[in-house]
Amino acid sequence: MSPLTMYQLVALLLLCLGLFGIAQRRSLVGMLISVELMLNGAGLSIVAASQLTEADAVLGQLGTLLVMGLAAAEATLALSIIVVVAKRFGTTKTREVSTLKD
Amino acid sequence: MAAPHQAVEEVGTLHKTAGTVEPALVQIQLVDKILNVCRAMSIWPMTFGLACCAIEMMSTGMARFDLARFGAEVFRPSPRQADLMIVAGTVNKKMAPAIVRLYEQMPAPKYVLAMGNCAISGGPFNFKGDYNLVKGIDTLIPVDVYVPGCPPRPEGLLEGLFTLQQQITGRRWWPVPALKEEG
Amino acid sequence: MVFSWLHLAIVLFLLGGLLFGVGPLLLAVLLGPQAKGGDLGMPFECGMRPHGSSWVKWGISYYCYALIFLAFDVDVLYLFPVATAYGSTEGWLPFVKVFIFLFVLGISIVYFWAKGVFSWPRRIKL
Amino acid sequence: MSIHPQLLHLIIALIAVMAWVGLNALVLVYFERKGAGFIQRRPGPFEVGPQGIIQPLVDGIKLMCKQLVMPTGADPVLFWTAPLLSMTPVLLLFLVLPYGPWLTGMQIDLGILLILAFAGINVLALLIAGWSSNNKYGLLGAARAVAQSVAYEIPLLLAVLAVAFTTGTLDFVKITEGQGPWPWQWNMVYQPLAFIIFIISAVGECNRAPFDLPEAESELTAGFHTEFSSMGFGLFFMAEYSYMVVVASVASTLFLGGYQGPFGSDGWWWYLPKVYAILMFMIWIRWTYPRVTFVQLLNINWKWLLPLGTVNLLATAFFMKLF
Amino acid sequence: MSAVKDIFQSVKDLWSLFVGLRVTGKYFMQPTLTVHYPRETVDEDVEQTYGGHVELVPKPKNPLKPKCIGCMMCVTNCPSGCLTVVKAKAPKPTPEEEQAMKEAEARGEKVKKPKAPKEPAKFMYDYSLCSLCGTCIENCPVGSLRYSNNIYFVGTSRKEFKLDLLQRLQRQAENTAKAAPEASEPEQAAETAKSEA
Amino acid sequence: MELMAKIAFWIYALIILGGGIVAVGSSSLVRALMGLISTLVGVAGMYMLLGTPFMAFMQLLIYVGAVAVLIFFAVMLTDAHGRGDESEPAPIRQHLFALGAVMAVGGVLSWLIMNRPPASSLVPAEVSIEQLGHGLLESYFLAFELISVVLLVAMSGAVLLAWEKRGKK
Amino acid sequence: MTRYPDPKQVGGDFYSRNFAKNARPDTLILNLGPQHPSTHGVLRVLLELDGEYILRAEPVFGYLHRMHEKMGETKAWGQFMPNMGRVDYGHPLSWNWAYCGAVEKLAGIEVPERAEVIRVITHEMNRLTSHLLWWGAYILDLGAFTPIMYAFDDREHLLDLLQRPTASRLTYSYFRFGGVSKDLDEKFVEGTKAFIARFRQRLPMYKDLVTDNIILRKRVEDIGIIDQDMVTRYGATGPVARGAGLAYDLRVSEPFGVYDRFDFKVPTQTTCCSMGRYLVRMEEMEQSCRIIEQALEQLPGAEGPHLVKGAPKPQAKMPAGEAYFAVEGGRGKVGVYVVSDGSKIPYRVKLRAPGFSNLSCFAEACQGMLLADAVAVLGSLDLIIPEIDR
Ligand code: SF4
Ligand code: SF4
Ligand code: SF4
Repeated sequence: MSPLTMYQLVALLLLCLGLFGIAQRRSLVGMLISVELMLNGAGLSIVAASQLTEADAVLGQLGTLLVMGLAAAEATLALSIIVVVAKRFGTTKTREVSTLKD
Repeated sequence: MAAPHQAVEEVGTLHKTAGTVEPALVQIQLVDKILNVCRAMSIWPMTFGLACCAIEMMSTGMARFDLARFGAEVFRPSPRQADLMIVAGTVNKKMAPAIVRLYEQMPAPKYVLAMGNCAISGGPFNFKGDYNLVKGIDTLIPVDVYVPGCPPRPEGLLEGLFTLQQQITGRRWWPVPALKEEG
Repeated sequence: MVFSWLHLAIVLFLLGGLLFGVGPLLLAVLLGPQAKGGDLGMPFECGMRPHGSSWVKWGISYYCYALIFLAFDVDVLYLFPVATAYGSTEGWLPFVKVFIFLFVLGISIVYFWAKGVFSWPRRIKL
Repeated sequence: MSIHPQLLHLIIALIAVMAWVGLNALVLVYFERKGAGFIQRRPGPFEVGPQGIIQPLVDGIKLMCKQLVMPTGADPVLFWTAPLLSMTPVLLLFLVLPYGPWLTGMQIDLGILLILAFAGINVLALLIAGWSSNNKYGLLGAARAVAQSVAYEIPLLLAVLAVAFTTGTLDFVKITEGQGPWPWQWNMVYQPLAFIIFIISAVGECNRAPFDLPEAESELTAGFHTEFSSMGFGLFFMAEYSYMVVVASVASTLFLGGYQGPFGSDGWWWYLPKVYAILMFMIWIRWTYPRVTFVQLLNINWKWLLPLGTVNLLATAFFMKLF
Repeated sequence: MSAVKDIFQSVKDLWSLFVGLRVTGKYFMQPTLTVHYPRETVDEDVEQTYGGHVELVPKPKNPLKPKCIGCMMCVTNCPSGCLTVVKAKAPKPTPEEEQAMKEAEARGEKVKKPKAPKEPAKFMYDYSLCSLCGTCIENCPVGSLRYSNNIYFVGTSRKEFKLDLLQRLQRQAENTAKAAPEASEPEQAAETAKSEA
Repeated sequence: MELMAKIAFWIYALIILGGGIVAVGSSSLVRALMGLISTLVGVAGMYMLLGTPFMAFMQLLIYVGAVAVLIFFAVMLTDAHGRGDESEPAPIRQHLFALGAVMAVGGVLSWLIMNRPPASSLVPAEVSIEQLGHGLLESYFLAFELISVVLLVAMSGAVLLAWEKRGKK
Repeated sequence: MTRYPDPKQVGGDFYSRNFAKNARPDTLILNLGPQHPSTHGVLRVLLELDGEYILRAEPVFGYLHRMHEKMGETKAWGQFMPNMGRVDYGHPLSWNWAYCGAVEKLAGIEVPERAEVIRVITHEMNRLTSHLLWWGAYILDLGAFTPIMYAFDDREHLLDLLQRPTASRLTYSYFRFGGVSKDLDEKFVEGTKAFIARFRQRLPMYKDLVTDNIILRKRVEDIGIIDQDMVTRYGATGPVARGAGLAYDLRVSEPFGVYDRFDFKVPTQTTCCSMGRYLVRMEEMEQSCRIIEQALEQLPGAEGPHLVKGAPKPQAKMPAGEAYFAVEGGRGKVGVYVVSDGSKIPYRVKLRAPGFSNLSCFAEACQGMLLADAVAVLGSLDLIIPEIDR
């Protein structure tokens, strides 16, 4: 196995864990954590690809950097949504939230 | 009504402390001696004043008497970081459980200094017909040193500290002032 | 795969730091006498028995506003690579780009300020 | 088997840093207590050792032989992780600080980022400490600590960026060398505003008075470390003092010309006085001012430091192009 | 206008911070105020005016005996009941004396029973109850009580604070005698005791 | 050094795996967060191995220093005891379903990765931070500006959402 | 692994459970005290917190109840005197005076001229110590450690002086029915004069270091509003009332002793906030200095007795009847009401403590406030707990 493959496999692992988490978690925060896992996988995969192939390394790194920024933005928004939801419904269980109407 | 699982703290009943101190896992005599000196030289009291005597305790920490000279100025508000509990003032039955609890919450090694006549025996409030007084804090928690007075002079508290150091290490570290010897 | 000296240094120093922390903790376990019994384990709350666990849901949202500005923080981080390159650029164009970036930042400050997000109330009405 | 010279260098650096961190905590505690004493017109530690010089050491040993207590109901794993997490990155921060022309653990071109990245972990440590101890005061203290660190990080970054813009590098050694030995060649002269912002936010980041809200005694008893006894508390304490040294060192590197001395007399003998001058200043203000409230703290940050920092950075970029 | 005012105010406010630093900086330079207690003590003046626990005043002629006449005024007036005085009993007559007394009685003469001496047999004092109010001192008709200078008193057990003042007086007298062996005259000894106390 | 890199890789991979499992599996949300953090640190280590210390530091700065803290607050705000709403066990069916789906996706993708290895070099490219800066200022400056705008928008959205609440109180 | 704490340990106690009955579900019930650095002794305040904001506060006291009034009914008239020095250890002489005044009124005892002036001097000096203690402790609450050291430096000078006649440093039992227990000596007079001169020079330093400090001003201004309405509703007195613009000072409005002879101002502030109370106290210290200076000048020659002839013995009987006497203490109106049935033991002694009324304002004043500000408000009320608990 070439190093690149190994990195890609790790990235895939992260992706799968994230996916599994999203499917299985039942609270918004838990889902947020899973999403972060997946984003990390994506970042790792991009950087590995750009570093270890002929692709533009600068582009790869910057792309991942932007992904990180987006993750931060997403986390910020998600946090406030979670807060609002929690205040409103008193729970962050997704199932309950989806059935509860204010 | 409190739910059955909630232990109600009964007001007015006094409990002796259930806390005990067990020796350390590793004990080496020489090391212990050194550690004891360190403990004695760095006694951090808990910020804990009860009544008038607490003001004199504050005075002791101030520029004129400066408890800091002996490394004891680090008044810690949390019992977890304190070595010495200075019971400075009157203890009544409502306060006693809190004092016992605070004592128990202190990690070992821990020492207690009863400052003022109130803490020693109830002092001026020990009269016929009192209904709310703990007659001496040593009925509840083990006391190492007593400093009598109402309130004691700051020097008295310093002497109390020296005596405590003497108890921990087995010797007095500082000179004895003339008036003290006269006793 | 490379294992740079920097990497090695970081790992080494982190391990050193860990040792630096673990050592005294272990010593404390070994050398400290053990107080037992009574309310030793009760969380400290000024000598009183705490009412309820501290892990109840409570309005910590006050701090949330400060935290939201993490995004701000992240934003500023992007300027670090720019900072190293800025000096070696030619012409005014880079300045304009940095200016736009900071301008957006500035706008958000102004916006939030105007919105009153920065004025924390001294007391709330009940 | 011979040891690679670079590895040897690293190991020596590690040992030196360990010694320095340990020694420094002692020295700084001593200075702090003595300084506080003299400001308050009393001698401070005096009897333990000549002039009380071994008082901090004695305190340290005492902390080390005190019982470790964990409240029942606390999260045991997190409770013990927290102090370790606070202490672990500390040594690393000293890796890149240039204490002298050859007294640098390692010269890397990302020095500033390294310090920022690993210093940020402390925030997490405080948060975990406060949360895991199942203590309301601890929780409040942790929340305060984090909100405060986050808020003050932004102006701090802006101030650092202003210097990074002018010097065009994130390497401490290069930044040092970009300045001259004489005070008028220091960055402080070119970036006075950034310097002031940096110092203020550094005090805030270190949770030092007057910004010591997370451990405000008169409000939160002991804040996030309320439940930590013995060395658990000791580690936080040591970490706090080490972070103080780190920010003071960074400040003197970025703004005060680092180790440079006139007539080629570069070396730590120029560096340490600068670091300690900043530290003494921090001690001085601690024992002078009352504590701010949380509201004031944030107001200072958002309404003063942040806009000023942004404007300063813009102006820096502008003037760089102008000249 | 108000903006200018605001700025002016802000500058003034910031200036106050420097003023504060100047104050503490100035005091940093000044010498310390501390009395290094075990090595030196506060002014004699201060030390002597402070009232330590209560003690007995010796008779000017005989430093071993207190002035006390056992009138119990102090005991009844003490608010905390920390004084216990036992009056001296009349000395038990020796068998011969008793014999003589009996004979005298038999003779119908007026018996001269030995009178109880006006002095305390026991003078106990529980310092740990005392509030140092001075009531006993003021109400003693012969001025036999005073505040001691034993102001640095500590103990490791509660019992240490139950003082036997008579014993203490004797100890003091002995100490004084030891301190001034040449002063064999009782008056002189008493005087030195007084001045030292 | 090559060997060290290998060892390091596997250690980091293990950290990532372990952390990830805790992150998705732990019933305590705070524990899950700790898992996430160790994963993040592991990924940072991987970045180091890829010769991009800059990315590693950014990873720590942004994820550990910012995002993780945010999530911690979210946990504290919603489920302060950290047990989340995961306390009651999920129905087995859901577990299996999720597992199956993930296995399918993972299987396909890993087959792809294993069998279609792109041409890769052994030595990662060397990029200095200055190059990145130039990249941000020149070729990709739009992204640079955009991220600023995005973050601003996210932040104002967040503040607006939460702000109403405080106003109401 | 149990991560839910043992309910036995976190069940709170009687007070907190009662308090929590009206709490919102998402709030935190926090005990501030009894062992807390900023409650000055053993006050316990139950707080309902929403984040850092206080929704409700309820002081719980009794942790230092020392049965003073009960004791008054078991001890002879004179024997109760020492306890007056312990009700309020900040300003014990005001309680000394109030009790003596009440008994003197009851028994119709005349106080000699010299004793009256001595009372004023020592009373005012004691007020200075009280205010200095408050000042230092208050600034300590606000997080500055140094000012209390400076304040205690001055305070030690005062204590050294006061110790000369009273033989005590804190819990004075100095006044007697019909005078004072010991005369002032020359050294005391000289020392006091020197002290006043010194203190006048120190006051500007206090102002520079603390009063003018922007951080402090921003912290205490506009918080803890206690206005005239509240003052009258709760019966607050002393600096709390004067800080609300109410120029109510017993030394002027119902002069006791010989206070009517002296020329001094009653400082008031109209801001009603903590800063107002702070400034009132700072100003009061200056006024106290003025009073002491005047009194020292008027001090009748040493020939005058300091205790009236035939002053009652501690065990003396008092005529049946009742009397009330109030003086202006450091914290406000200190009143003692005594009832006698003609025996040597009082029938009833009732103490009116100013701190109690002042503290009552706290719960209302701190609603919706930050925790840190609540500490600042609590400090600005200048509470001495034994006086409240009695
Ligand atoms: S011993 Fe005296 S001074 Fe101390 S608390 Fe008791 S009454 Fe007050
Ligand atoms: S000083 Fe007061 S309390 Fe002490 S023994 Fe004398 S009368 Fe009793
Ligand atoms: S000491 Fe004085 S009052 Fe007491 S019994 Fe003796 S003579 Fe009487």
